Amino acid sequence: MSEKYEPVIVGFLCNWCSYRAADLAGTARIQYAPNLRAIRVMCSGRVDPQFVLKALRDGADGVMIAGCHPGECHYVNGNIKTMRRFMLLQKMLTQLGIEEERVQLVWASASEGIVLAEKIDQMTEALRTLGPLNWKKRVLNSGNGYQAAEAIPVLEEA
Amino acid sequence: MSEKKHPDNKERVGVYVCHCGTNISKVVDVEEVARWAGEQPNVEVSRDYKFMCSSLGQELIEQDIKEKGLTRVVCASCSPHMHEKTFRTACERGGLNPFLFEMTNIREHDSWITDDKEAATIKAKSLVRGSIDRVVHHEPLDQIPVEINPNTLVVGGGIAGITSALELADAGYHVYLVEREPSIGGHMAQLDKTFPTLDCSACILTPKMVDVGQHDNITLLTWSEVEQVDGFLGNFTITVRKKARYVNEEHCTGCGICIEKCPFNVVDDIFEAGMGTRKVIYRPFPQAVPKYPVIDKENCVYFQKGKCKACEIFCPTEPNSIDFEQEDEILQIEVGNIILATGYDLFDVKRIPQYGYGKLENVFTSLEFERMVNAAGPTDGKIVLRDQETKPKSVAIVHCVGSRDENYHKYCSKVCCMYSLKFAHLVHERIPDAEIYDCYIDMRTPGKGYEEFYNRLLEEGTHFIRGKVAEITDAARIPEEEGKLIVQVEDTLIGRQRRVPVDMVILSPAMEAREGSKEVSQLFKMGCDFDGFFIERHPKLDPVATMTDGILIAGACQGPKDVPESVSQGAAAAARVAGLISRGTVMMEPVRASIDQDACSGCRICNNMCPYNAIIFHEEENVSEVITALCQGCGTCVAACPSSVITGAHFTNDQLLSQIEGILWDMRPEKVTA
Amino acid sequence: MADKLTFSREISNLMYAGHGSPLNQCIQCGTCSGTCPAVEFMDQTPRRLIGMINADLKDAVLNTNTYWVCASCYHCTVRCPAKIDIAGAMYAVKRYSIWFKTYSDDLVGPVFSETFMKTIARNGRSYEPILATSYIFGFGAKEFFKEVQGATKMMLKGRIPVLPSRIKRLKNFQSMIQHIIPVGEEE
Amino acid sequence: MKKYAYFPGCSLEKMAISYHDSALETTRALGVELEELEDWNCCGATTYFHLDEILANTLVARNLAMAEKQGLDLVAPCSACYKNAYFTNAYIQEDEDLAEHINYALEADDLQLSGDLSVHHLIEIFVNDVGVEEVKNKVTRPLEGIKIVPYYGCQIVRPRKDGENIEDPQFFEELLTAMGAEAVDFANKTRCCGGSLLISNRRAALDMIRILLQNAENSGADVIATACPLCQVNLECYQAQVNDEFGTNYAMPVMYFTQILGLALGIPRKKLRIGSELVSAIPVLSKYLKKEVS
Repeated sequence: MSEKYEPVIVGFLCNWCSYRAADLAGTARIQYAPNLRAIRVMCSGRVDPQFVLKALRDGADGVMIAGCHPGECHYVNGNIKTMRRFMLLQKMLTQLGIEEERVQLVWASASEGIVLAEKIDQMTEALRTLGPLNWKKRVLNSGNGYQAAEAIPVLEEA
Repeated sequence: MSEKKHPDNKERVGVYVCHCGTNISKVVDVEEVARWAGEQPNVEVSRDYKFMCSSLGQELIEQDIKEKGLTRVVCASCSPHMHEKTFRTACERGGLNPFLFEMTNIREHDSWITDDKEAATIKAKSLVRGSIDRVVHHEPLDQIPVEINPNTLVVGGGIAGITSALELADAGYHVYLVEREPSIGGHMAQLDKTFPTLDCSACILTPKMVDVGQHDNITLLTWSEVEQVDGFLGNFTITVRKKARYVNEEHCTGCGICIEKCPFNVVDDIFEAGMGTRKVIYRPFPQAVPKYPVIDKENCVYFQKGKCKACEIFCPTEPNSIDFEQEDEILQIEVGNIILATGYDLFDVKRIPQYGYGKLENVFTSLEFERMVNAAGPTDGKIVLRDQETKPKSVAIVHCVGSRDENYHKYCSKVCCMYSLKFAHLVHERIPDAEIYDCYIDMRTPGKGYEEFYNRLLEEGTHFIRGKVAEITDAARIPEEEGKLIVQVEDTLIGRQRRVPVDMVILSPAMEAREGSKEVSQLFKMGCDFDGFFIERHPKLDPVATMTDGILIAGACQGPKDVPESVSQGAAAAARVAGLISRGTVMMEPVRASIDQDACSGCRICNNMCPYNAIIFHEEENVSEVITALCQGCGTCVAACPSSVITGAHFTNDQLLSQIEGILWDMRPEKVTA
Repeated sequence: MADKLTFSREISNLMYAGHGSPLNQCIQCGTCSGTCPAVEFMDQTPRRLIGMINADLKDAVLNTNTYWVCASCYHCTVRCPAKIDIAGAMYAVKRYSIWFKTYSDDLVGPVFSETFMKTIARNGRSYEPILATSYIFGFGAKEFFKEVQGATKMMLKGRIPVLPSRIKRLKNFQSMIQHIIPVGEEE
Repeated sequence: MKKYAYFPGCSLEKMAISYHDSALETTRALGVELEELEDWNCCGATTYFHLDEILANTLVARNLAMAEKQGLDLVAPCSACYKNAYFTNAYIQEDEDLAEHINYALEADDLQLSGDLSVHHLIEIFVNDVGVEEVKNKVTRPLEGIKIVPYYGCQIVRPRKDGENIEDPQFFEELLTAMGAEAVDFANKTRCCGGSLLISNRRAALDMIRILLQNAENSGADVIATACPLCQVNLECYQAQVNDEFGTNYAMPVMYFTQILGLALGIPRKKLRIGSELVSAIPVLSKYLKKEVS
């Protein structure tokens, strides 16, 4: 493969804000990197850490979780739970040696098409610089992290 | 098109790839996507078509379900927010449960955001494959019927809210109208004339206010505010604080003797915009609805110093209507729908110091001028300077104060051109020999009879200066400027800076979102935009609905609007609500969580996760249970369950994990066998 | 870069990218020209100049005196409802005019700028009396006389010293300037 | 008390020596230490920007870098110097490319700029650092009965935008009031004095000066206070020429705010170089100077 490297990002977009922001970005014909592949969830709170790990394991170079701004959650405070869960996940991924830029949590309200597009562009750019994730090489073969990652730990506030 | 039989397929999936005219096909190679989709596991049939949402496109799906025995359908076209319902219905007509359908967004998320055909086509394939892998795990579901409580809450008693309330009440439904001021009427009650017909604002508004006050189907709660909103479409529980009036509404006849006898006057910043005074026990204006006065506790000498009670002494009713002991009441109201018509604020002109408001006394705001020119206002309709007697011989009107300005509000406030023209006309009418200078950037008069009104003003001899006013000063340079306000502006049509000396300046400030609109939007769980205006569901096709079912918006809370537009929206919102009420029940998405009681370990982690307290814990059995009626389907508990025994219908772990796998079909490190 | 840049593009390129909105955001409201304290002395108002730039009327723009009359007070910039840095745009046209030497030799502004720049490249600091003599020929005799009167009076009050001061590390300073553009002693 | 790197700028060494001296006297009296920036260069006023923006920013950056080297925040008494320093500093923080470019040039003088320092105008030191209350406490010779124009000029308040009241600022008034003087309500307080236009378009500049003098006289002021050498020179030294050109007869003393402040703090007038103005301020100040043998 001689062509230039293009990262693939899996996006979990909340149905009420970010998914609509992405719709709006399209309707407004805002041009941004086509590197994000979106999965719709009802709330960013639905994003189970195992989804993120699954995506990384299956070949994604990065994962973006996008929800409503804190205080604006359609389900009162689902995004706050996402945020807490995300911080724990981030911590674990760092221990596995995965760069922070690879998994990002962003807020975009339904009117912020342009904000979301910018975030996607920025993330794509960051991942281009980082290069492919190569989960298998990095985590599976590194020995120490594999068990932890495969076991899908419970990342919950007890 | 491609058809293939996979003998080992679990399901028989039909994939439909839409061209959307050229909207998608211009960038995405839809034929290739369809051809490729035909080769994916479980796919029975795959087609591309010009317009999938057309009746012919839908028939294609119906036909294939019937003829090819499809058990699942994927449609790759626009956003599900656009046509998911259309295709679900098509599946249903074909005899397939609508939830065995999945939609792939290759327009808004793909063809419209890039010109890179190759990348867009790969992305489309990935998204389609994600949907195919997901839809295989879909289960048939039934929509959940919800009964609609026929009562409606209307928040805000301006012209939009009044219209909504009357429309519904006249249709035979009960309405609770909550207004935070002592009277309904809103901004319209403050106006003198309404453009372009110049009919008297009070003359057309007060009959409607009276209707509201007397209507059997309307419970009017003025001097009240909504404190809490619980529940969902069909069944909301609203907590309202009814502030103490210190006047017993049951006994009070509204005779007004208490107001007459109250010895204390204070400046009325709200209704009179600071131009006039009112008593401490007051009605904002004579035609107020309801007629009962309110005691302004902060300024009441009795409340502050313990002496006076003039109102109580002179109250003629038996028993006495004045009640100094009255306390705030907290009411609970059950309604099925909510209409928000909370109106607007005027831009604070002090934010633009170069216009001199507050420093140069004869600079007025639009609302001050409205009150001044109102026959029932503080100057009995006479146009005079701050000294209350001098008639201005020259008046300048300044458009776009705080609007069309990136330093304040970017948007055009829409109504200011017209009301500025109205002001010019009123000055001409009351002071025929006055010179009037109207400084505008662009004259925006779209509306029935609006441009004609502008023409009329041109005929009346208003001096129109095309230019945004740069500053207003009293620093004179030549004798003609001495003692005047000097309006400094470029007359852009001649390309010269002009200094126009005048006696009076009227600023036309922008309409802006109500202070605290963000908090209001959070209270009602709906969105407001960057400027603080509430967001409609669709800017063109659904202007009075919001993203939240059961909550509608009307009037200037959605964006700057004049009276006719606010009235239209008020009526439109009411029609929406009436439609739902007459239907009786609505069908809700069956996206709900449920717990496998046999597998639940009773760890209770999910119990605190639920924002709706829909999960209860059974101590004896040591298991948790989701109350379906309360669950809203966010899925937070599903993600949190350490034993994965909570299922989120239509968003199950199987479905989402398969979608992740599918979406990354080309990325998996170990090549999957096709 | 096959296509020739339009004049409006060239001017935009001369404005530092970080400042304000692009010129084509102008809504021609005239706030700048209504604000400008020097507008009476301009042959086109700043608003018109922006319109002319946007219309690519290069010669007409360069032939105005507008941008040389701009005193860089930034009053227009802070008031502009489109957030255009108008004073910055004036600088851009000045630069264009100096670089392409489109100004006439009797125009005091650019001549002064060049002299000023040379003084600084030579000394690191400016020195008003030297500058005064080099630009003073731009004035008529009457003004020249007044200027000298003013200067003499100031000298008597002890406010004009005789020699210009220099900075110490002049060599380094000049080399620093060379790093950006080749100007300095040899011209 | 705080210590600053003091960047006098070209005019303070020469034409505005009275500003220089009074600035040092007043800061000393109020416990602020000014350490002159080592081997500073001209910041270019507005003129560098006529030629090249990056060059202009680089020349400003050299001064900033030297202040950074001294580990001090920068204070400039001249509004043009202040504006240049403030913005170059801000741009460098905003724009990495610009910072890189400039730092490349600065290497020639073994300097480097991170942009971590803050930049202040001299008047801000009195208003924000010392504080108006403290100034008031230190006044020994309250200037009661004198009406002063607080003339801000352009570049203290512009083009800065971040939430400050740039159209109707009040801090100069507050400072004057703290000295016991009356600050007149001056409509044109942020209107431009013409700046360097005097060189390129004399008539325009004289007209701009005239308008300010007219406004000052009409507002009944005794003296104009400025915080910028260019404003001072334009308003004062060119009064005679304004009078010639327009047939007026203005005789309005124009002083640096530090001279007035020094007076209020009881500093002898000679140290403040009061009396070196072309339009003498002595007559209007005479009642405060009585005790001094002049």
